[in-house]
Amino acid sequence: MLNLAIHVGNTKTPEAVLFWLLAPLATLAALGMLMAKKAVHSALLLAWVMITLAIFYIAEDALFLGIVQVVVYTGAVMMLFLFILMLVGVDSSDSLVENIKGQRPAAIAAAIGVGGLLVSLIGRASLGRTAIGLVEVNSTGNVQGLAEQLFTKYVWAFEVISALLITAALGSMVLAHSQKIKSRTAQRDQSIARFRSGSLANAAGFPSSGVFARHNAVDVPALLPDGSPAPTSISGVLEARGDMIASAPFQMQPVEEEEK
Amino acid sequence: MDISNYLYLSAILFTIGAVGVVVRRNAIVVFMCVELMLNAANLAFVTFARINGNLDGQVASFFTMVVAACEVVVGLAIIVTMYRSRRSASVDDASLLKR
Amino acid sequence: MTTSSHLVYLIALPLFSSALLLLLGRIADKWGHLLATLVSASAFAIGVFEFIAMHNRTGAARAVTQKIFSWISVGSFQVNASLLLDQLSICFVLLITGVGTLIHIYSIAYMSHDRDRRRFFAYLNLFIAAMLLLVLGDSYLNLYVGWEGVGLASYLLIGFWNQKPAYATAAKKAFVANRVGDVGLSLAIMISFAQFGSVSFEGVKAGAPHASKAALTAIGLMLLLAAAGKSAQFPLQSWLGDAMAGPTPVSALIHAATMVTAGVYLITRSNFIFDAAPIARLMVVIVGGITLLFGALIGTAKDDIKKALAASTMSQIGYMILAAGLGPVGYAIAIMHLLTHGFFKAGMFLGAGSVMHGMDDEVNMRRFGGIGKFMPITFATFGLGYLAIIGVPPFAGFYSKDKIIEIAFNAGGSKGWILGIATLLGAAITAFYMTRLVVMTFIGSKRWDEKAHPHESPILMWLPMAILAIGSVASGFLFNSGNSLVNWLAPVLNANGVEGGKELLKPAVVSGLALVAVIIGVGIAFAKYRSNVPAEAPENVTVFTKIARRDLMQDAFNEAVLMRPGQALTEGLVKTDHYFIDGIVRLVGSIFLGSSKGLRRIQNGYVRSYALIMVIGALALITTIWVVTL
Amino acid sequence: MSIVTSLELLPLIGTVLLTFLPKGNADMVKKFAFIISLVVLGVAGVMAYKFKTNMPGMQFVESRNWISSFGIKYAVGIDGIALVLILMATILVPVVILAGWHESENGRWSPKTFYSLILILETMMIGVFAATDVFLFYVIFEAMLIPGYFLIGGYGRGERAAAAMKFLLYSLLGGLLMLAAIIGLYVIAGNQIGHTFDIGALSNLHIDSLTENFLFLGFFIAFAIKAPLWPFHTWLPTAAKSATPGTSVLLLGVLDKVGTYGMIRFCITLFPHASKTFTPVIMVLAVISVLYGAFLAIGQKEINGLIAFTSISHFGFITLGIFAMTSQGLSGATLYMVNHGFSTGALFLVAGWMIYRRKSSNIDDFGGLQRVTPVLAWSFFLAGMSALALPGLSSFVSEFLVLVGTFTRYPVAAIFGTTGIILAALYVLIVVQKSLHGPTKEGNENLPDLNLREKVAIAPIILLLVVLGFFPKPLLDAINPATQTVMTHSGVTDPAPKAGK
Repeated sequence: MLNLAIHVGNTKTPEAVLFWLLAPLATLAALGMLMAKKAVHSALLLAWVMITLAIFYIAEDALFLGIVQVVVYTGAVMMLFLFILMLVGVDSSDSLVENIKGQRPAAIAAAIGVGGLLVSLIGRASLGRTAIGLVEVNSTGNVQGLAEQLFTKYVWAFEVISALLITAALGSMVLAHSQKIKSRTAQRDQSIARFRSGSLANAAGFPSSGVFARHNAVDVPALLPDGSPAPTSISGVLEARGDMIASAPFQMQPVEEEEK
Repeated sequence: MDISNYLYLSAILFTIGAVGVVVRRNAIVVFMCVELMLNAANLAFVTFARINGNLDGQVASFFTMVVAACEVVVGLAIIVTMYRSRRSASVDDASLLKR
Repeated sequence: MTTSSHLVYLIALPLFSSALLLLLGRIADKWGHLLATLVSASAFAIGVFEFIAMHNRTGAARAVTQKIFSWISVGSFQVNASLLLDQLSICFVLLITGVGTLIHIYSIAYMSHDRDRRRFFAYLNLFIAAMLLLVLGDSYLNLYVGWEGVGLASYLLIGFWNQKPAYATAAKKAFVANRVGDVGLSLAIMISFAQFGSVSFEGVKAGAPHASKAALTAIGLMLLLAAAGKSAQFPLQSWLGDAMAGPTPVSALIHAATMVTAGVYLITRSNFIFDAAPIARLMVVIVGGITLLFGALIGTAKDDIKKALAASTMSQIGYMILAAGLGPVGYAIAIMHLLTHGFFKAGMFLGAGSVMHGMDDEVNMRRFGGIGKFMPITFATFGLGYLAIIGVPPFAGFYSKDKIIEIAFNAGGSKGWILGIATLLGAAITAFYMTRLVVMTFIGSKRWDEKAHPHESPILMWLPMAILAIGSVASGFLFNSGNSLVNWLAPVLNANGVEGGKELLKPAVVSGLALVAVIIGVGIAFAKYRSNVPAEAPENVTVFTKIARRDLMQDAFNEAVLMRPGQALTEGLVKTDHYFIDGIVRLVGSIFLGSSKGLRRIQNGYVRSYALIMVIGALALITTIWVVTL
Repeated sequence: MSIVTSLELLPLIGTVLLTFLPKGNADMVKKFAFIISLVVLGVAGVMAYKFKTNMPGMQFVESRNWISSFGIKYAVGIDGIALVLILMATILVPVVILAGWHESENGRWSPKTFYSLILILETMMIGVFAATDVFLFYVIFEAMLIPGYFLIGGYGRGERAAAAMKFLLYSLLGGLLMLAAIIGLYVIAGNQIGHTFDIGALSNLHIDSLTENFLFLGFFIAFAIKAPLWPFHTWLPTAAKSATPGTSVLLLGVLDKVGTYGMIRFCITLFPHASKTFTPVIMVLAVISVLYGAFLAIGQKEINGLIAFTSISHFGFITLGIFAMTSQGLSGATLYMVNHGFSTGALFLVAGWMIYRRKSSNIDDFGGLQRVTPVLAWSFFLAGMSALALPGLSSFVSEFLVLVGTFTRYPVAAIFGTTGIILAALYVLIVVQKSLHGPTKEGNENLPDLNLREKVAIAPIILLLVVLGFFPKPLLDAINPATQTVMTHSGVTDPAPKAGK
């Protein structure tokens, strides 16, 4: 028994390798998530962190949680995030310029304080303690052990949580639902709106990308009769993503110059 | 390897998450940071379970995941509604409280 | 003591009439003056009736009391609304109601063109009621009510034409000066109560022999302060000249015959205090002496006929106060002079009113001259009053004033000489300024505008003057014959068996000296003012004349020493209140406001800020744990 | 149910009924409120009639458990002091309603709210004087601030919100100190006789002198702010300048009396030793109040401010009388409270009419009103005369009793206080001269005189001023046994005359 404890308490070498390999990566990914300009990048980095954590769970004899982490978190929840990002628009990127005075330094200072103190506390609390390990508890299987706990000791909490889930599902449906109060704007309505707007410049409709140029890709803006590019001709999403290609190289050169 | 390394990692991730909540303005990213903090807590729970040699920590972690899922569902729905009404997902734009 | 049940009507009738006239308003305009006069006359009739009844009784039974109701009763402080009519008060009752009625009659004609005649008569009745209460009250507190009542009536009457700011100011000044005196009376009452446990005359009289000298002196001095305020004695005399702003009958009744002599009444009534407090008595004498010269000197420089008469009043009351201050020998003499003065001064004021009536309300004597021919009756009655006041035998003033000079000399030692000479000097100056007044007004060259048409006043006006003139002629003789007044008053004034003191000079010598002084005064005035009186007051006069014209600088003194510092104090306190006391309060408020303004910045509406504060809170919590678990 | 309770309930019932009246009909609301207040006055009259003046102690006593776990009771009962103050309050309310018929019309809320507040205030005014349970007293003491606050802040003029806030915060500060003292008292009572808030029981505690001093100060400062005594007075002029005349009358006439009433009922009764300890300080403060208030009244430019400062002067007199601890002083002070209510009430109401007509409260804007509006001028003059304590008017009796009572024990204080009567003459006569006398100033020519309603409103007050000046006996008969009880309890007797007979 004692031997077993000692055996488990000294972490096996493979686990140490795993940890020292993945933990810095997870930390870096988390930091990257913090600093990434685009939300999509943040989401992907978060997914990476979560997967890392799932691996750690498995390494820590929490097989069930590791699987759930991958399936529920990385799978479902992160998908939901990406889904919403698409809904909200990829172009809703964040400027990282701080506009609340003193917020960032204060935040960093506070965070360093919190982190430092937490680390210090953990260090103090776990000093000289050895882990008991889950070998004994998991002897009938991790999933079975968890299930026993959930349906006996924590059954009440489990039921309440289920109620919470249903409520949350209903709540999100209510929140996300929007009643249509007017009919969709059809082509006709848009046309009328264009004519009624102040200028008639766009009365004939916006130009589509690349039509008058030598290139017809969607990421190249159309050229107006005077030769200047028309940014309105390409999708706002492409513009926001920075995927717009300058149209100048595709501009037709004057004939005389070509002859020369 | 000392098992409390997991706890240190958990503390660091938690702190990074907290900074993100305070610093980032995109509501979705803020949410992700919250998720990061929850995950950091989960890691700590799982580690505690291992240290104490019982499954209570894992159960707590399980519940946290469920609650986090609920929270994400509702929170994202709120973000969508917010975005619908003001065409922005920045939390700074929702600052009507100061008036 | 006899009890009576109808003394109260003396006061109730005029009080009721006054209230009625004021409440009914314009409805009573037609008959208000008649009712008021009738009421005053009825009060006089009651007075006469009471006098005869009293005269028929003897000894202690002469005093009549009536308890009306219990007024204030708290612990040992028991004051009844009760009246006391004794030999002293009956003199005043007759004077007040008698002269009062005459002046009511006079006013019917004098005020006939005033739109507010009814209101005037209401005030007059109010005055009569208050003055009767003053002399009939059986305790100092009852007296106080009358005392303030006459002050109120005086205020209302001086300010009768209060649409003129100067008149309103004069009324206010009179009231405030009287209030200073009232402080004295209040304190005297308080000391009495603390000493004797009673504020009635009887109680104080019974307790006086057991009290300490210091207490009695304090009471005496406070009573003197009260008397000085009411009777326009130094240093509170400055209001009387300005009080001439009131209609002339008011000046005659209130500011010559009755109210201003209330101080003399107070001192003689409190004889049991003063008899036992020699220092207080000395102060009374000093105040009287100063005022009699003070008033006389002011009188020599005034061109306003009413103000000259007012100065004279001040001076004559100075005589009375001086006499009263001389103790048991003087009380009755003071009262005698008070009564004779009531006749001749009221008569002269009415005469002055008559002159003004005939001269379109002109009061400047330099614009008169030779009026005697046009207003023979006025001249005659005024002349009789004049002879009385300067003390020509056998007119009334002679008997009373001569007696005062006599007892002044008899005061003994250097005191006697100083007082005697002061009174003699006063008599000479009186003769001077009164002669000046009569000469400038009735004799000499005419200096009035062509527009003025001096004419004799109607009978309603000259009849009262004539009656008063009879009084000025005969009253002195009546009072003096067989010492009738002195004997009559003796039981009240505790003067039984008082020896006249050591005689410094023989009475005949004193009379002679007084006559010489009078003749000198008359002679100088006659020579100086018989002719060549400029119609405008000359400016190139000696500094003494200038000072005398300005009431011997009393107003200037009051202004510089009391008014200006008082105003500065008031302003300073207003500023202190605003900037310091309220400033502290506001400072406390602004501290809270300022700090909450600072704290409010935290609530900037940004969720992220709130989140940061949460993080900081967590930091604080963790720090605590960290420290605790160390 | 005791008649006191029914008296308290009546205005409340009136308020409830008031809410059922149609909202648009302001006239009906006013009439109804007026009738209710008259009914209350009638019941108060019945109570006064049934009151036995020769019986010491509380009458019409009623006691019910309220919060039994703390020993808090709904306990009421009145003695002579409470009786006269309740009578004054119930007389003033209908007068105020009638006099300020249009006061509610320019407010932030409806007239209905205004009259509800007035009636609620009346309930509390009765309750605060009748309470014999310290906690009940405290609750009403604080609750009274609420209608007061809304009446000033909702219906006043000028910077009404700021004035109301100052009034509320200042009073709350005092209330806080008093609450602390009450809790202290409760704890001490718990140690000695069991938990109770009954005044009678609390007044027999044995408290060590240091604690007693602190508890006394807690109560006294609260009352000194309420009364108000210098230097805690600055909220009063602000409030009086902003409040409507009717509110000012209730504020100065009744609410502030709770302060001086409390000094008798609580400070002296509960802490006789501490009262004696602090008497010299309080005497000085009172004398300063008398003179300071008078000087500031002279220096005021606004008619309301002037009246407010005269009241500070008068409150100085009342405090002087209370802490002189003589039967004259105490009875005089109590009588003064009543008389001051009527006298200041009359002044505020008449001044309010003047301001309403002239649309200005600046004294210099008035002039020559005697000619233009004789009845108004006379009313103002008489009210002013009662403010300067002219003999023959009611305030004289009380002022003189206070001074006499003070003099027998503290002659110096009395002498200083007496000089206040000169200043009183000045502050009244200056404003009388400026506003009533002199030539009619521009803007005053066409001011209307009092109408019938106003005459009816002011007449009873002036009548009372005169009648009580000559017949204060009924009131004094009611007051004397109560003040005797206070004195006996404190173990003091009147100083004997120095010169024995």
